Amino acid sequence: MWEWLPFFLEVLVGGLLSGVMYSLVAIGFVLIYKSSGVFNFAQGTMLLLAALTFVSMTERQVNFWVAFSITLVLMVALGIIVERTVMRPLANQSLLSLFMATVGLNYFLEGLAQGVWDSAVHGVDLGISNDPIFLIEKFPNLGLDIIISQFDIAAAVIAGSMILGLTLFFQYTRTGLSLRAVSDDHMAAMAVGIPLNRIWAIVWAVTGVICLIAGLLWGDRVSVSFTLTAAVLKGLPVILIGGLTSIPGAIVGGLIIGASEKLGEIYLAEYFGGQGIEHWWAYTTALIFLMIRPTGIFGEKEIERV
Amino acid sequence: MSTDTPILSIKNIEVLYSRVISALHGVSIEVQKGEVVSLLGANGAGKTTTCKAVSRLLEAERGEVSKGSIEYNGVDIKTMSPYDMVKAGVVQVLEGRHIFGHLTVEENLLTGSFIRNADSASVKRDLEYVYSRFNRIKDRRKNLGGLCSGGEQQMVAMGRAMMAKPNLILLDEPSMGLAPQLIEEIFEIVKTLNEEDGVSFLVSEQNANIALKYAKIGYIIENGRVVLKGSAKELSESDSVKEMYMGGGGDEVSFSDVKYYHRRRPCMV
Amino acid sequence: MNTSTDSKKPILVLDNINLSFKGVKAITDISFNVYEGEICAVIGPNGAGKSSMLNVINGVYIPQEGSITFEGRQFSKMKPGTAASMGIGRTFQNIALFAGMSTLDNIMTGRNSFHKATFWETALNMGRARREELASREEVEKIIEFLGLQSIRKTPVSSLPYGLQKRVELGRALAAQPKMLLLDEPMAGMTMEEKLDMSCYIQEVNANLGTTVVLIEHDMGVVMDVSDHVVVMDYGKKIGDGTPEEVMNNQDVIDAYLGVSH
Amino acid sequence: METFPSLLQQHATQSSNRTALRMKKHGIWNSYTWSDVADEVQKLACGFAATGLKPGDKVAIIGNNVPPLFFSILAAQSLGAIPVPMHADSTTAELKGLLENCEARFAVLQDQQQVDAIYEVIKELPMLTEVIYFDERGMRDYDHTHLKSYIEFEELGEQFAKEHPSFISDVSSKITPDSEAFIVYTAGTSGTCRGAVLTHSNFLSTGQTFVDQEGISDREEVYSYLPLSYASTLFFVYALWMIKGYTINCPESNETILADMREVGPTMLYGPPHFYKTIYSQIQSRTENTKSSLLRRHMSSLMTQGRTWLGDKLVFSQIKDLYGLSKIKHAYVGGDVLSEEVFKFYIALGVNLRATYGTAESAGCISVQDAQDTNAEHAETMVGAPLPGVEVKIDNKEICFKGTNAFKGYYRDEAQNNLIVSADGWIKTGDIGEMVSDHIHVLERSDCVSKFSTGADFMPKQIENAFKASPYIQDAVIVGEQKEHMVALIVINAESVGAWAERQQMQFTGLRDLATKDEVTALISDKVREVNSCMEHVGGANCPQIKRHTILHTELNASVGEMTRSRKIRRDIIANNYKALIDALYSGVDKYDVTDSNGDLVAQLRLQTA
Amino acid sequence: MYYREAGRLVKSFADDRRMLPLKEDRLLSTLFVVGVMYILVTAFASDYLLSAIFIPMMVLGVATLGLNIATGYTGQLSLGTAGFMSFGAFAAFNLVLRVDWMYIPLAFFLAGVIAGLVGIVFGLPALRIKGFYLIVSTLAAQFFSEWIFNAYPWFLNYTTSGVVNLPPFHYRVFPFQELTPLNDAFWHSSRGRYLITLTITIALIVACKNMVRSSTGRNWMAVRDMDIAANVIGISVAKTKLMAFFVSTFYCGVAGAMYSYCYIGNLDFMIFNLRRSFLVMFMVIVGGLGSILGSFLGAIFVYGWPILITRLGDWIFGGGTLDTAFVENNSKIVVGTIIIVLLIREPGGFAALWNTTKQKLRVWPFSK
Repeated sequence: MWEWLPFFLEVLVGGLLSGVMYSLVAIGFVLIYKSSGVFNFAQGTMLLLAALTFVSMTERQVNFWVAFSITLVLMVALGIIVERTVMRPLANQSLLSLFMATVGLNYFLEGLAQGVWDSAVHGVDLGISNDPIFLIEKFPNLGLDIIISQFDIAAAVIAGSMILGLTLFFQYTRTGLSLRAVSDDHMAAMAVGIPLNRIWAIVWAVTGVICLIAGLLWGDRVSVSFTLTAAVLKGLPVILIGGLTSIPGAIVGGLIIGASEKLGEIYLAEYFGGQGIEHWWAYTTALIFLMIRPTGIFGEKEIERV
Repeated sequence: MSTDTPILSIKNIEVLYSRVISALHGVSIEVQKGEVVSLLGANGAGKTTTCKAVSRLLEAERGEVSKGSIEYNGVDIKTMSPYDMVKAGVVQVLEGRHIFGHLTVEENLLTGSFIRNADSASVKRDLEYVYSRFNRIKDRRKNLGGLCSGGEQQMVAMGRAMMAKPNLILLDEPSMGLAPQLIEEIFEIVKTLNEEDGVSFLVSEQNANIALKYAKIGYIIENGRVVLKGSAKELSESDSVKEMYMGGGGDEVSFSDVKYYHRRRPCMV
Repeated sequence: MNTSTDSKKPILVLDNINLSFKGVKAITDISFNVYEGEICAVIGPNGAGKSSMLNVINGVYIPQEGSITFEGRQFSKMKPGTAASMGIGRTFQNIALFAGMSTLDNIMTGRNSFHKATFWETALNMGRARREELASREEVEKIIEFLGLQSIRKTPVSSLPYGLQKRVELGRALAAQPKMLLLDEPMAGMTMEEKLDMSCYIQEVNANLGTTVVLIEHDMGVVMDVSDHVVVMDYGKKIGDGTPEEVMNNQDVIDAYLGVSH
Repeated sequence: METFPSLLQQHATQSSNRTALRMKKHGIWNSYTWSDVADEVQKLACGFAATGLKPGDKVAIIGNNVPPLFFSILAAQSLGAIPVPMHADSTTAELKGLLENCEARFAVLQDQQQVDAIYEVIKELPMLTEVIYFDERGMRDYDHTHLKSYIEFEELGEQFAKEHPSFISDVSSKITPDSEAFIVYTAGTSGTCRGAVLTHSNFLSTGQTFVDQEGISDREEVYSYLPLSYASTLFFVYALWMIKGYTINCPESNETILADMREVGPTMLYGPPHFYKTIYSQIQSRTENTKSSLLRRHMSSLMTQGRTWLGDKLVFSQIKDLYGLSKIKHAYVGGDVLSEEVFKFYIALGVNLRATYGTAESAGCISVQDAQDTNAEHAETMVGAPLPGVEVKIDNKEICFKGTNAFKGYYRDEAQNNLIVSADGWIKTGDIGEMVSDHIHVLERSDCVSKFSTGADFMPKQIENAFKASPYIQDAVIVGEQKEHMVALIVINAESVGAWAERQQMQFTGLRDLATKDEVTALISDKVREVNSCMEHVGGANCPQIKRHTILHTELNASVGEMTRSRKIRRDIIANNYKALIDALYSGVDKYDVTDSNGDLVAQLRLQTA
Repeated sequence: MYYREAGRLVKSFADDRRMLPLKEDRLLSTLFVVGVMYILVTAFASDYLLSAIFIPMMVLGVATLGLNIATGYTGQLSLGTAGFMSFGAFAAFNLVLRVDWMYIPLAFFLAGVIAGLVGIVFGLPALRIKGFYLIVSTLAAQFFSEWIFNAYPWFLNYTTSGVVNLPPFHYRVFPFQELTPLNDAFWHSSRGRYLITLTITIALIVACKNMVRSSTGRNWMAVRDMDIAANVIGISVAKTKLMAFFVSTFYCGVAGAMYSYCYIGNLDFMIFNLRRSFLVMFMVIVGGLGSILGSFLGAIFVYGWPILITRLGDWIFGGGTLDTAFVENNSKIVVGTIIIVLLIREPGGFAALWNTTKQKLRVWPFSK
């Protein structure tokens, strides 16, 4: 009677692992939202831009690490430029305006990325083997006959260590405390001399780095093309489930969406006309979660003072 | 730098928000070193805007000083950022305290010391010093700031400002919403900080009674313009100030027998 | 405790209200009555739970324990909509006007409950929708005249000075023709002249329309002069209840709130 | 010959559906047709009759310019009673004096303010039996033994009308043109107020000649915000209204006077100099603050080159529209002299502005400028030929008149009557003037012509007007009586000088601070020198000069009597209030300390030598 | 310069609440609508102008107005506009296909109602979820629509290609059409479709204007500006939000129906994708949140810019020089930049620029 279990677990683990990738995208969102209240819709395009830049160099036989470093520098620069030219002039505007600015930024970057590079499909090879691992061979005593993608594990490890590093950085350093102060109350942070712009620039630059890594991982997995911007659409339900301001939320949200998406696709799709439910399934899952907790699992319920 | 240079000199500034809305037009204020100066006026008169013009927090609210100048220790602060101002020793304690609700009291205080890049030993010394000045918050050092009472929050906010070792504190509406006896306590601390640590204060207040009791010089601001300036004694004895701002304490004003036509001003044309 | 108001009929009875946020107590065991037609002042330091009290009365916050009886109907959970429809009007400490609208529209919004026309009637500007609009406008104009807002009728409220915004907010609350008005610091941060105006309006509404008024105020001068009944709160607890004179002489109140003789 | 009640009946029957009166209330313009007016008046008159008002009784009418006041006046007149209009802002003492003097039996009040003013003294006024108020706000706690609301009163009237349906028309028909129509108290630049008794025909026959001469039609839209307590307002707003049956428009509130005028777009306007100066100053300061060189160029060439076709289309007609002046056919200024610069500005702008001349004793109007006068030198003081039916002569420099507008005499003041009315009926106006080819040229009010100790005359008002043309100067007071030379007390206009100071990047706190600033002192000294050189230019090198001057730290105060309610200065009271300062000016010191009642320093004025 | 307002007495509340209070504005709009849009354009515009410029601009303007009702007036962010449009388009198609007596305007109206009902369903979460969290719901609507019309071929009448070419109108446009001299061919022509679009658009603008100047609109704006205060003064926030969602999606639905019937002439669920949702949102931002005029200005600009670039390119460099990719990237960069610049400089969008200009004209020559 347990014969469905191994397959279920295989799907679940696969889902969880790809969920880590969603988390990675989501963390960029959370960082920026937490520190400046900006719901950064341009995240997906930044990811595409990073991947495209990197690929365009490696395709021209530039050494992997050189290309990586140059892209890294460019993404940090982009983050700082965006902070300077878009976010700073818009400081203290309504959240809706800030969001719309990032939508505009998204459109701008899209045009730029495709104008500078091209809109063809590129491949990325990070050199990570994509061979499956048969769990039963490695850990026979677990007794689970499950196939897991090696790439997924590697990606999850990279993503996981990024997340861990970031969490530690923001929890235990002076910059981290400053960031938490900024996200608590901008005005007060400025009043005690925390250089807001520097903090924001750091956040945007870090986001740029996250975008690069996520872009490469996603690029290796699904190839680098315009569709990569859809990553942002995967990240959205993740952070909304997790709560816009919570890094742990982004991780948990990613896992939930990753798992439920895979499970839904395998087990439920046939009841819904067959295929393609993954497009809206993540959102429906998120919706169900939000109906229960309107500000996400880890999001703060604001006591509205009147 | 001669000793006569005022620590703060605001010269006829005009402030615009979003380039169009004029919030201040013609405000001039001087604070001498070691003085407590109070800035009196109703809500919306421009007190907060004046403080923010000095601390440079205006720009974060789309405001700008469009005319006039502000000098701190004789140096024009036009090009300085809020960070530079704190670094130079001017800290604003915001109206409504604005402490970091999700940080503990101690973390709140720590953020104030970042500006100095001090080593941990001296930060620790400063913390102890702040706790000695603000006894009430010592026991609550591990509490989240958001859970402190209004008076405690005000003390945290002032303590946080003290951590930056300022020369001038811009204290915006410290009495707001506090019980009368707590207000006294806060102002007593202001007095101590002023007398023993030599910190100058620009205190913006609605409560003229208390502000003039502790300040040396007072300015009255109405509709974005300084309309009266004088020593605290002069002001607290001035009829117009009594009438406009201190009536609550006086006996002449009665709220129960108010006339409609009080507000009717003489015909303009 | 309070002999002078015993004979009056309570319009609002608060019974053992307890309210906490995330386990932190905001209001502890508060009970008091508000009598019909009186002006009741609630005083106490910030954070004493005064605003929360008002929020409980009109259903913005839901207390964990206790009940609210308004005009004989008992509620353990009041909802803002119910409160409004039963005739409880409200102004806020930090002005809660609709920033994108004019003075006129803000006050018109207060008459929402008198508008029965559905959205498609308004879309077609049909008979009833049109009639209601014009009728409301007439009522609102009376309020505008009463509060002396004629010259700023069409000005966006966001560009008004603070004192006027407070007045518009009072106008919006009055537009609903409330039986009871909850005013959260209606005179905070005003010049003496504005305070006088505001207390004039409040007393006029109270006397002419018989509206019961519950107000939070810090200015003891105002409290002593205008109110019939004072409730003192501190740290979420009631520490005094009675006529202004009784309260001013209550030792607990002096110790906790007033400090040395004021 | 008509009376006010008969004219009302005429309009009510002949043009019953035409709009008689409009007032902005609740944001829209509410209209009363002539039949509405007649109905209201009927009800109110019946109310008066029911409460015992008899012909010949006096009814004090105290309030601003609102329709119920017009109705009350008409109602009183319909009964043959005499309305006595008084100023809405009068103090208790003022009102008590006037009410006692005129022996008012009824008082019609606008709101709580007037009720409060007379409530304190109502016991001391045994004659006063009924007090009626319109505005219910704030009236809840008053002892209503003497008070009735307008509505109560109208109900009484309706009741009465049922019982005595033809009572009012019977009484009205007995009123003759020579019956008393008003008692108007003189504005009193010269001290005590005196009640001039005026008849129906004083207003109506003079008014008829005025409308014939000026071509006023029955379609005029008239904007009226002035208190009805002045004879000139009664003439220009009330009497002409009753004669022609045009439409009067009243503003919503004091704060909206200018905005509401734009909405009205009046065709006819009457106002005091202060009103025109306010609009002028606003236009000037908006011009100065603009960045548009187009506007500035046109405005600066307006006075020298007049309006070009293009300038008119682009700038001037638009400015007129913004201030509601674009439809004006007749604009009148009266009560005092408008300074030349302002007067010329309106003429250049294309507003048909005419100066009028009149006193309370002459029912508000003796003469009006014609087109020829507006082009003359001193146009602002050339006030035209006497109206038909009015004769004017100059007697020992003083303007005297007689004719249809000549009043019956002061109420209960025989002594003063004998003083100013000669045996053959000439009435002294108290104003100094000359006749320039049959046109009156008003030079100065007689009691204000001053003499130096040398015996030479000088006319302070002309000099003051020269100062007032400056946008920076609100008021000026010239002193020199029995001295060798003149000194000047100057009140600066806080708003325009403040704006000027801001442009100069000056620091200042308020009027008191501005008044003692070096820069402001220099600004005003320049103006003094300019006026001095102007006087020298006109009067020769020996002409007396303003030797010393100072800027006052406050505005002149109407409530202590330094100005009349219509903002004319009362020189004697000012001379008394500022005696020490004036002495200091003559003594030659250069600082003067103003102290308050406690002896604390308020301001240190700077006394300048020109 | 243009406005002359002295002597305009407002004599009743009805006068004061007119749709266009100023006489000059009434004159100008009447002239524009009747003189230009109905007479001049109908008489002289080429087929290309009508069907590739005017019709789509109006249709997109209506969709923008729809989104503006939800986002600009009620403050509910929606990213599902194209999805809601597709519900309208499919509803109209199936109504015309399956109901014999269906007239086109009625079909459009019912399509709007059906889309509106869908809008209510996806608006339901708004009762609990606020702010950015709500975009989950509207995005779900978007993806759900893309999926459902693909997954269930019934909606496309089992067409295998996934695209139905619509003969413009299967049935009569309105009752008693045979009594008019205008035959079916006329209504199928670009001119006829233009007139239908124009008339519906104007009706929808008037209806929207009526709503926003009455209690309906005030409730929307109250909920947008401060929902707690709205609740406390007795506005049912839930009802107001759902109503706004209904009206918003009604407009989008009608726009969708007009898009397929009057503009492209076929029914294709691929058109109503997320990118189109965003395009509509750009129109709202560029035009101005909470402005009817702005909705159309935004639509004209965002839709018109690529066309303008192409045309300019053709004119300067000769026909067909600019490839579509260049034009697309260019307009992305331009529109993106414009959005950011507008948000920084003039958050009210083109509508605010227009209003400032108008205000300057009203106080001319004293405008600074």
